Amino acid sequence: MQQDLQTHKPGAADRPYQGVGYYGQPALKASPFGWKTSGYIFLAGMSGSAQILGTAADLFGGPGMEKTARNARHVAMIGATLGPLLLIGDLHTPSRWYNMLRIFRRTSPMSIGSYILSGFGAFSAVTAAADWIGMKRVARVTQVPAALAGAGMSVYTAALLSSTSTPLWAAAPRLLAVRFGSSAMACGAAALSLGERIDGRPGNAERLDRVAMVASAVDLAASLASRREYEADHVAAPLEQGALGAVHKIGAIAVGAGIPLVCHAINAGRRRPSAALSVLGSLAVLAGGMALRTAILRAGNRSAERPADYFRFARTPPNTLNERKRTLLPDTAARRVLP
Amino acid sequence: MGAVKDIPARAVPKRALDYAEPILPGMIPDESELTAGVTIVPGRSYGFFTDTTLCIGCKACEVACKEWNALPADDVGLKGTSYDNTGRLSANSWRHVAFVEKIGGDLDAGEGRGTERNTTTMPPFQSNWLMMSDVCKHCHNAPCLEACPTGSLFRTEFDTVVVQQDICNGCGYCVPACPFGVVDLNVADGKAHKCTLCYDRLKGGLEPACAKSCPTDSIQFGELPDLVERARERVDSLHERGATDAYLYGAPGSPGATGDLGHLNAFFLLTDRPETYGLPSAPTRASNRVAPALGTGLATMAGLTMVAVALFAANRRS
Amino acid sequence: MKPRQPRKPGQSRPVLRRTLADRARDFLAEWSLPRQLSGESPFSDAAKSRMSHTLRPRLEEADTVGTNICPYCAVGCAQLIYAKEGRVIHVEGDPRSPINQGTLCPKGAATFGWLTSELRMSKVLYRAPHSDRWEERPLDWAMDRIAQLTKQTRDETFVETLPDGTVVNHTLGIASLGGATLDNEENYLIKKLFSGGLGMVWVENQARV
Amino acid sequence: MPQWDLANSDAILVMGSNMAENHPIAFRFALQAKEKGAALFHADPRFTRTSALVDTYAPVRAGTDIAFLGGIIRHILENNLWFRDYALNYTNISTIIEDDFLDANQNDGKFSGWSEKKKSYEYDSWQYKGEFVPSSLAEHFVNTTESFSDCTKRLKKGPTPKDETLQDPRCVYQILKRHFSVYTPEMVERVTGCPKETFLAVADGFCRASGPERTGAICYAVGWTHHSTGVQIIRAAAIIQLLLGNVGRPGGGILALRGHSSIQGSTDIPTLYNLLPGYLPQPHAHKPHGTLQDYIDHEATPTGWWHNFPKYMVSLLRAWYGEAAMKENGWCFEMLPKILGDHSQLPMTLAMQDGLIRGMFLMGQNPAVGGSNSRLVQSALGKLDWLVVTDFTETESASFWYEGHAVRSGELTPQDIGTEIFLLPTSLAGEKAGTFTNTHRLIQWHDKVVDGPGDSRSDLWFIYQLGRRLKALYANSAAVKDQGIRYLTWDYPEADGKGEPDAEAVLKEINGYTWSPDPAQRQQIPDFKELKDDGSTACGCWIYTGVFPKNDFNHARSRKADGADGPGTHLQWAFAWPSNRRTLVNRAAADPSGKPWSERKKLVWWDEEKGEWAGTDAVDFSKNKRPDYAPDWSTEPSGMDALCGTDPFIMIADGRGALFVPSGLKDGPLPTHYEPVESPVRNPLYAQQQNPTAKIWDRPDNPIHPPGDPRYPYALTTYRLTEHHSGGTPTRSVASTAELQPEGFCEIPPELAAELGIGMLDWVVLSTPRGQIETKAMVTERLRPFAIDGRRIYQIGLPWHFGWKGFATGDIANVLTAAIGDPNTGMHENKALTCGLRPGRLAPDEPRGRLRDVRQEGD
Repeated sequence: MQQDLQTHKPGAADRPYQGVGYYGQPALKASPFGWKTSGYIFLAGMSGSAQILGTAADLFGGPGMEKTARNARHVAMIGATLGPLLLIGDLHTPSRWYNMLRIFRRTSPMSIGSYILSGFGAFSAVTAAADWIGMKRVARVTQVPAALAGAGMSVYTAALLSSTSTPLWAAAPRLLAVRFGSSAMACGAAALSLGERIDGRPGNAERLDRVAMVASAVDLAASLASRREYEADHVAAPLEQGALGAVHKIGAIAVGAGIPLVCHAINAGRRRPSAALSVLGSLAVLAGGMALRTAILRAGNRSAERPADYFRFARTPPNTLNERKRTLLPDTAARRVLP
Repeated sequence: MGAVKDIPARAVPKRALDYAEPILPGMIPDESELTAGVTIVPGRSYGFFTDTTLCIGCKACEVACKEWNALPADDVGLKGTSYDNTGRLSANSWRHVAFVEKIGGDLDAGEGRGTERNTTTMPPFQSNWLMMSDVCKHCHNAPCLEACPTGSLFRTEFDTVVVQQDICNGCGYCVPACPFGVVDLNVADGKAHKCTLCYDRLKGGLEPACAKSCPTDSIQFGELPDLVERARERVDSLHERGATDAYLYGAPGSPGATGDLGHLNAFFLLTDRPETYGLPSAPTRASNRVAPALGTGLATMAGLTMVAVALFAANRRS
Repeated sequence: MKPRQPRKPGQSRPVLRRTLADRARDFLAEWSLPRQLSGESPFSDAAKSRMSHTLRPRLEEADTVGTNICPYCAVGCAQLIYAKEGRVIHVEGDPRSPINQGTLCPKGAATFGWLTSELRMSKVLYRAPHSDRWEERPLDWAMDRIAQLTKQTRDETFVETLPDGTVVNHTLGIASLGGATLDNEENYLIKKLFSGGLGMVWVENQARV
Repeated sequence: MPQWDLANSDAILVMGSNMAENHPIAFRFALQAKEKGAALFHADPRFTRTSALVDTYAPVRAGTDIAFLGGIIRHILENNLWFRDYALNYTNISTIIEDDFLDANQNDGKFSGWSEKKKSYEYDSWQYKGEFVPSSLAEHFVNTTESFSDCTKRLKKGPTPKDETLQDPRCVYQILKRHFSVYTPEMVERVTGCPKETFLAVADGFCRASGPERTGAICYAVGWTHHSTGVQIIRAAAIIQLLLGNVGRPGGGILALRGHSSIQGSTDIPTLYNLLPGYLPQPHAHKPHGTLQDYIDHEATPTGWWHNFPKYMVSLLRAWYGEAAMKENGWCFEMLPKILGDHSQLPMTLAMQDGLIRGMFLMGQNPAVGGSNSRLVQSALGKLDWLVVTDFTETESASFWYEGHAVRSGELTPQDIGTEIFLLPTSLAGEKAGTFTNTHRLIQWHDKVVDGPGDSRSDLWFIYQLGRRLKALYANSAAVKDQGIRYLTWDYPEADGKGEPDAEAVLKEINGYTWSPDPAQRQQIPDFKELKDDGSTACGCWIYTGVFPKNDFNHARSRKADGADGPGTHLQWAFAWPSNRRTLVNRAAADPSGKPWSERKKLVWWDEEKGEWAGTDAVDFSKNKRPDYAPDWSTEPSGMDALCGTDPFIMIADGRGALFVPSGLKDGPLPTHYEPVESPVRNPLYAQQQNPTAKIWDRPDNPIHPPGDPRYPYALTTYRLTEHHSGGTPTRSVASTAELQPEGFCEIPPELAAELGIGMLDWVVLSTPRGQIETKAMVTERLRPFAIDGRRIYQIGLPWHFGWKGFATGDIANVLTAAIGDPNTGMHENKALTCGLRPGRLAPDEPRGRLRDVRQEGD
């Protein structure tokens, strides 16, 4: 490779890119993903994190949180059942959904995700069923792998988006994962918190609100950091401008992270926390979580259609990242034919 | 067909005389030996070297491809982009000839460009009207293949990348994975489509349809190591003859073969910035981002779980 | 305009109308995971499908391969016409030709599409004087009618001598146009019949266009 | 020259051709030459895909090619760049011309012999001093003050008058120098708009690649022929190549790139009004062609190959009329119809419009799209009593009666059109057997592989079956006028159950056989040297003799190309007429002494041991004629005996390349720049604006406007695209080609677009006196404004493939063009005219032309 680089004649390739592409024709194709996918990413995150919280509550929360754990298992089942339906509905040849399990490719987050989803679904189902028929011990065992899968459910979708050539998704893989993860945790906590309010267990709700508060704080931090990275990589525009910009800035950041942070912080500071603020915070988290997924997905599709963004992105060397990670992956080619 | 370097040998090979009958009982075995000077053997690496300095923009490649693969017409209409009425590669167009008019000078010259037509004193070799036949790059580390969860996209015994139509379930993940915008979903049949480098023809010892038809051998099919050597010699000779803009795109160590993609089995000789042809200078391998994303994500989840555990445990004590 | 290419033999994409049982059986039969676990690469061998194992180029199905000369310009590129059971299945450049050595231009490369174009006619169409429609007619009827019209017009317009006595033996009443896209044999018989036989002088083709 | 021979050229000038687009496979050889170091030049009104691949592109205003080429000729003569040994020995450069010859320069653009009354030239003053040279073209007879056949016999008395020192002011060399002296680089720029430096780069680059060691080639197509001066443009190229010694040598020559699969074949075996097979002239009512003897006296030339004329003529008559042809009845010569004048396509259209022609056969041609003045063509078709169209799909010419412009604009209804129309489906490639003759005279057989769909039949079937029916209808006629059809030999074996005649049987007749009433006794003739004028041989086309040399050997079907180490003449790949010679005049590839000019450029040479000409090609010369042979004039030698061993041009009476043409051309012995008939400017060279002999049919339904008409300020040139085939009928019917150029458009330079406020893909209306069309604008820098004589002249390009049928549609470009013709060929002038241009569209019912006038004219 090195010696190649020496013999290679740069020719016109070294001329700086000044914004002229090929008649403004997109150099990439946008993903065919739409509301089903963003809806799934949201559900997967909420359910996965709920399963984690439920397990944590069951193992460490003591008797006071047993009901919380059961609620969590119900929330997990939403993702375990609705999720696959959304995904299959998103296939263009749904009758072949089962080919998702034909092979395993560690280079493909969608392949990885298929197995995570299967595991999550299976263990969540067993756990919930065991819980209903009163086999508490079984549930206590099976909830652990379910929770581990839940962690995957919360974040693999970020890897799925960033492991594409869509500039906006590819620009900040790590930060996107942090945002999806923290937002997922916040959503799980918010959903359970609402449940606790309805069941009249304000104490548990407040604890869950604290979890949500911390998660939102992480989310907020990550979103601000990623914004800087997007700017640096010339891919920020779709996420800043127009309706999508509003959905992202107001929906995802202000509502999704800001409001809950404020509400729960206020509550945390009061001796008698306000149920209204708690509910408001929780609803904001859920709404924001949905807004975040929608904004990221749609803005990504739009950024793929903006050739100038991509050409600039593909000239700035984020390749340092890729070069360093080379060691992680072997050649996927059957054989190496050239030095 | 034959390499640019051995034009005299471009004459009809002796073996053609074994088939001097006007009517043949069947196809000529290993026809690629006659048309490309290549014997196609499973287990070896094959690809395209597309030399734009020989392209006359006739689009025979587009037609030959559609006729062989029975692809329907696509997005029909006058586009006003020079003589390009195809626009881009798609599920139904696996070859696309790009046309860029530079008669008025460099497209980036800005104000005042085009007022003076420098068409008469032309830099040697196709230069003032760029034509380039684009195609799937059949990357060495192909992001579409790595992204495909079903194994429909796979690497053939000829080291090419193909979508297996009996497996594809139309998840569409290969579409955003491709760093060149090649793979495309056909909503009509719900499958992903792209150039197969004529997988069926290779199995029968036939040169891919586009390369076989190419009148000027701008599209050259062959074994990868030979093609790369041939291409490097071509660049050298062009530079000697004053075409110092010429460079390879997608050959090892060149633009296009970046970001851990490895080389591209379908690579090009260009005379202007990659972007002018709609190609990225430094595309990257998408799967390199799986580990960072997944790792960071799980770490985040671990951290937040600790927080939750702490809070719940605290509750228990009180 | 919505041109869709007619489906070509061996080209129709597989239609999967199978019961769940079939699907399950096939899936397990071709399941890649076991092969992958046994060490085959999930990116190549393990992923290879049944179709990929059985795939062959359709030219191998040809029972006759005839030599053709490209019907478009006058460069004279040679083509190979692949036929199976009396139907053309493909047309490609003839690698033996010193002119095109297997290559073809976009027009020549579309010869198969031309032969199979859905705009091609297969019946004789007849339009009666002042009529506003085409009618299908039998070939024989048309040939007889054309022969009678030709004779009638010739007989009505034939000139044996000019007023000054010059023998001309011609008719100015019938014209023929075309020939540059036809075979030499066809041109020969056209000239022989129309000029040598009927005395037509208005005989022209694209050579002057 | 064979197309593959281009790879041996050291310089290639493509002009009047967009080779890369319209003959891509031929252009591959040009690129091979370039890879070997050859210089490529392209001179054209438009920057095309060809221009993009060459080393130097020279922009020239449409219709000014002679000025450009004349400039090159002057450049050669002024700088002594010509190949002296070649030109002195093989051309008529030293020949002395009659004293009373007046050059166009001395005569305001007309040559001596102009008759204002007859609007034509007398040729006497153009002759060699004291001689009268018959034309080397098909019609040898030319009007002269004395008896033509008597004065041409003088050629047998002695060599033509020459001055080898070239000092005589009347010798061709001096005449050339004087004639082309005005074509200075400055004048070239003034007329063509091509920058002087660019012109000089082309001229010098091309000329310096010639000589004993090197050769250059010139490639042209209809960009040269579609002019009122088409023939003279090609003459100018011939002068260049003769001066540079680029004729008959490897990598040298002039390559005519023709546009249809057998357009060469349909000229050799002509479906043309003025020719019989093998370039024998059709008898003419106003020429001394009363009897076969008169005809032969006036058409056979005393010296050169055409002396064999009678053998070919009698063999043709024998082939056509069989046993009925006898010496007594002049071999049925009188049954051949005599022509009255110009019966080519343009006057044919007018004769239809005027009701003279009542029935018509259209076989594989689509004049509604391809014919000049399409509105007139459509109207004329509607004047016919009956029309037979054979094609694979419904063409514009078959559907004019309900989709034509006049019908769509409401001027006519189908009920108004009385034409009885038959549309017969035809077989296509692979569905019939036969031969095509390609652009370099290569006769290639194609096989029948499958049957055509349904009632599709070959045109061979159609004409054969029609002939059988007509012979039956006339079988019992006793009338003299019906003898032709009754005597006509028409018994061809049938190849299948459907009545398809055996194409090989027809090809055998074309090749020729020894005559016998009993077909079983006939023997194929291997070479036209064996044809006789006593009726013992029958031959349908003498130049094709050898294509089927044995009863069981079809040479056109042979498929053995030379391998990489072979000579590269591919003598066993199909058959090239005449006698499988791949390069004509190849005697000139050797020097006067018979040795190759150079090792690098050897092709044929004199083999002293064997006492014959040897080489890698079949020699186009008398096989055993020694290079030092000189005729013994005391015996008044005739035919080939009158040509020296150093006279390579055997079809010409004096065996020499004609730099100066004494007879055969109606518009002058030398090329002269005239403006196109419809031009935006005055002729900067002479008072004579346009070709004085040009054929112009100026009438209400074919109006022509004078030069500089303010209504039509822009130069217009029509052209083809690589994605479509001429009329577009086949390519517009196939999705994979139609989508590549899906709509009609016109190319406009940005400067003009800006002036008129026209944007990319805007609708525009183009207009000429004949009509107007709407199309989309393609604004492109590839078209440039020209500075002509200080004025800025804009030029518009318009592809003419489109019509209303098929997948790719657009208005018919030929609505704009006119019936204007070259005086020698009658070829229309569609590459250079003028038009008006405005943004916008035509109203749906707005006429595309002036049908009113057409009606008045017709009714």
